[in-house]
Amino acid sequence: MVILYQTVALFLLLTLVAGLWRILRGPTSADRMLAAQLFGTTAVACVLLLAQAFDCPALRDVALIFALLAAVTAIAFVRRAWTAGEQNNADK
Amino acid sequence: MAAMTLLPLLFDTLLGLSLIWLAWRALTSTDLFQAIVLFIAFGLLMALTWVRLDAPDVAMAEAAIGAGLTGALLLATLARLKANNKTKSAPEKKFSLLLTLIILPVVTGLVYVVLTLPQNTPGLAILVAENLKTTGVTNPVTAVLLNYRGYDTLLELAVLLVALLGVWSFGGVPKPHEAYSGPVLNMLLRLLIPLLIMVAGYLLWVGANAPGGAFQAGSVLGAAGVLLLLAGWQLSTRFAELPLRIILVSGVVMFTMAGIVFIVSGRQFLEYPPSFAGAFILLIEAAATLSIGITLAALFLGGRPGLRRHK
Amino acid sequence: MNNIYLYSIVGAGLFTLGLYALISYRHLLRKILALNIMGSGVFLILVALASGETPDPVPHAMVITGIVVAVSASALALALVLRVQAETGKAELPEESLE
Amino acid sequence: MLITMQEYPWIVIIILLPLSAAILSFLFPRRVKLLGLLLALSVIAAVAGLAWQVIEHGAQRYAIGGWAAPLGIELYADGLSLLMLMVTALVCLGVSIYSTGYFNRAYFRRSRAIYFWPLWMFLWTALNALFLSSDIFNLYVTLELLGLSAVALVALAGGADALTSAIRYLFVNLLGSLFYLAGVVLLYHRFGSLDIAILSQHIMSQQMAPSPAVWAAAGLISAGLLLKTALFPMHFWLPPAHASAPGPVSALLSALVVKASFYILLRLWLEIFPVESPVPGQLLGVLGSIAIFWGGIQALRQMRLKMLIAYSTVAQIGYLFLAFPLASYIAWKGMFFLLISHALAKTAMFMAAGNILHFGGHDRIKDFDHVVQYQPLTSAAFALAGISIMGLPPSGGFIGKWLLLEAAVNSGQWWLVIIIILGSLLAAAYIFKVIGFAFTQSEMSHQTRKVPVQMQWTALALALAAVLLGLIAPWPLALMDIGLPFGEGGSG
Amino acid sequence: MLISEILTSLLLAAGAFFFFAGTVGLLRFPDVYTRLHALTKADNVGLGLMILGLALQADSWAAAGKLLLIWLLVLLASASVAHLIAKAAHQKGIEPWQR
Repeated sequence: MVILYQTVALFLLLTLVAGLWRILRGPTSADRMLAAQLFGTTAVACVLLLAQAFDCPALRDVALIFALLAAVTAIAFVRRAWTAGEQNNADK
Repeated sequence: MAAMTLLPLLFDTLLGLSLIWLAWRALTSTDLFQAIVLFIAFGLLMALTWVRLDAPDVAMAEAAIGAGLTGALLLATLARLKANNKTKSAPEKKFSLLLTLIILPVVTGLVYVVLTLPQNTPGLAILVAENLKTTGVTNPVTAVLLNYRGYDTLLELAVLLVALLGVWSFGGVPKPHEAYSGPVLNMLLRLLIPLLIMVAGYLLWVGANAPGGAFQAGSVLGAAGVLLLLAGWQLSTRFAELPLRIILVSGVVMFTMAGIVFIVSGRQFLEYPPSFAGAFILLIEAAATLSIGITLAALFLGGRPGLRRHK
Repeated sequence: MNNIYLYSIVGAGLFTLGLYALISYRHLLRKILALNIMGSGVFLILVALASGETPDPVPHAMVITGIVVAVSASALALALVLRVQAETGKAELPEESLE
Repeated sequence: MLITMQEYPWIVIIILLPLSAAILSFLFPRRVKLLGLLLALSVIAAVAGLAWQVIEHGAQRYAIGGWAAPLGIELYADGLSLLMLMVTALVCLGVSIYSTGYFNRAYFRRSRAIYFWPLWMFLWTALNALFLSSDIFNLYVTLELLGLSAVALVALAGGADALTSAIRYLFVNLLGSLFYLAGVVLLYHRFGSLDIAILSQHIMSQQMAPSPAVWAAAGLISAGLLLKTALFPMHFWLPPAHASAPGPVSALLSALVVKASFYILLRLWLEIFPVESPVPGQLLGVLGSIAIFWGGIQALRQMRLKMLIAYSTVAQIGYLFLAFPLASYIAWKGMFFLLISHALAKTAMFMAAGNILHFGGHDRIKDFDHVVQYQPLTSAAFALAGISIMGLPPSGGFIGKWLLLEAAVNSGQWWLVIIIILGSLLAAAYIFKVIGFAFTQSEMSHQTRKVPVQMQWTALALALAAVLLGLIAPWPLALMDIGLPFGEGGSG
Repeated sequence: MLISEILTSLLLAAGAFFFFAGTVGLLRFPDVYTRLHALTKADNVGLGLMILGLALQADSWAAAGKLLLIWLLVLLASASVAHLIAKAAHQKGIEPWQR
């Protein structure tokens, strides 16, 4: 079982690294941010697998923090980075 | 059983190479926004690395601060920088070759030295474990942070405060706030913020016995504050003065007071009476969590609340 | 499996990369990124060498302290960058860079 | 149970007093000036208490939290730390009085001035904690506290110059700290301890040559601290930062903050890195010599008084490194004496410059207009401080340089003798340049402002202290022997 | 092998497949709106399956509950973030891709 967990974790890390390409490529800022968002979800899965593989339940709390804070940077992006300088035309 | 050793090695190698590569691209990419997103990804992978290195406490702090708050801070600053200035700075590089020649020996020397160091040395682990019973907590990292080396932590809380004082001395909040946040964001925040506060409390509580503690809890609390600020929430001026300042210093004050109380009762500074050590640590940590969280949120705000910056 | 030396070497690499970028780039935001990455490199060496059969909690505590110091310094630096840009119109250091 | 005066933990109180005051002044900004004065006086009392303990019972150790060294953090006070604490207290007393005038709401924007007090008190906390710490990681935390508060204080001046130099200063500080921390990491993993005394024992007990890790740690730590100490050629950040800061801050930075990183370097050099080979010491000596000339010549070329004084600091830091190639008992003592007297003299000088700047609204040396006539106390302060910087008898600077000369002659390193003498001539040149213009009348007349009395008297008092230090020289020189930081005297 | 272990293996494999699909979508889809779909749908299903698989192996109900909570959180966050990014992109005037 441990081998399975590790294999899946490794596989997830691989997909994560592949996703890096999108950060580099863009083309819009939203694409880059999205890719970072993907990182968050994948990292949660990765940490949970490692928690199981090494039998370390405390790592689930790490995953919990990941899940909670995944939104913070994305919201900072939407609310600050991507609207600055531009007029918010008809937000409502 | 080759797979048992090979798989982690592959995982670590891939993670290590990605770290180096991300750092390299974050530092050299021409677009600053891209650099920051890469840096956020770097923080995430750092947190994974801490997980791999059996350091869940550090992983939590990194996940909350390195990947979360620092990223938000950088994005907000970049936005303000761009709003003030449209000109894109040219990628500048001077004397690359010379610099490389200086840097190469540094890296080879450092790698060589690191390889000469003994590994698997227990360091202070044994001493920490032997004395753990009298510290009042069972999580060794919390014991180091709050008891054995609590003095470091006290000074570090002062560092946070100094950074905030510096930021406040630059004046008020840079820009009045943006438009209505929208129903989706509001709904998200209504769910997320109570959860963040609950999780902060949970981390504070489990910190005594399991990974977690004041710093992790404080950073999660800080994240809640940052989200509120991002939604356009503003501190009422009634609380922006003395009440806010009291909360900001509460960590340092509680720590110092406890230390002084121990001195007066004939012990050393910060020497907890063993039977009450756990209670004192929890008390100090609670105050520290509150002040770390609010300080981090205030740092994100980037100026003194209740004061507009005049151009 | 020997991830200890692997991660220490990665740490040394990050430290050097950060140093290189800190010296050769002029934009202040980039310098802040560089300092943060240098710091991560040092922390990585610190924790990597302490892991193993019985992880040593003292380096873990030191790194947590370090992370909080780093975020405070970064926040102060970012606020200062904004002020510098407001006063000089640029977010770069004039003439002689860090050398 | 009650504890007697003698058992009071003065060593902790010295750190806690400025920390508590910093918090109070942050909470209640209205009473800061009174608080500052009270703080200065109470710290002086606490330092006196510690001095009594140290003189009576020898060097003091204090285990914080009751955890002895490898596990916990220990504070350590010997003659060196005591002297640094005393000088800091004296300079800070001066600063607290001076600042009541300088940060008056009539002259300095109040929204920024209120931040001076807590930041300054945090800076003082960091200094006291640094001089007393015996733990290399704790020293890192104090360095960061010191660095961040110093940067924030520089930025208080506002304006493009101050802000640009503040951020450069911040980067230098952070970079220096990271190099230092990297060295700490190597030492910790090599020896499993962070305490200076324990590390020293470990390294001494290694019969063979020290391992590469120790060498690399020594290199990284020295590089980081030299950058913070602004030894040539890493001095580039110092003149703009020290010159553009508010008056009392410039004094604090030049007198104390650069000395703090130097102090750590000295401690570690003496206790952890007992260098067998003479090469590193010689190298530091050469860099110090270049700094003396470079700083002196640049000072001579400056048009603005505060820049001139800042470059003079670069030169004076050079002197401190002349002791490293000599590495003898007398050389260390002379160097340390020079350090103390420079701290007092530089404080007085920057305060005098602050007065002149305040008086005429500028510090362009050529445009000084009858400064001597209108500002007699300030001019006297500058001249007296100048005597100590030049090293004329009976000032503290004279004693320090004399001891250094003696050590150089004893060891037959004549090149150092020449450098010390030439450096003093350069110092004389730039100081007389200022004094010369102070007497003359400027072509244009300026709007002048009244300088608060306490600013003038404080500058004069500190300058007098720097000169009188030479008369009481035997006393601080004897203090330095407590705990034998420089080894056994007698023979050298 | 226990039945639960076989089930876990299957769920993990299926989860991994969805993650893979999400990444392929992120890399291959033509514009930001379509990529949003790839990420928020595929990845969240992938995570859900994995969490289900891991929950089967959890020691206690509390642990399984925590896993479930994590999944719900990720669902909530990524759904809202996807909406916000899409809205921002739309306001910015990025045209959806058309064949």
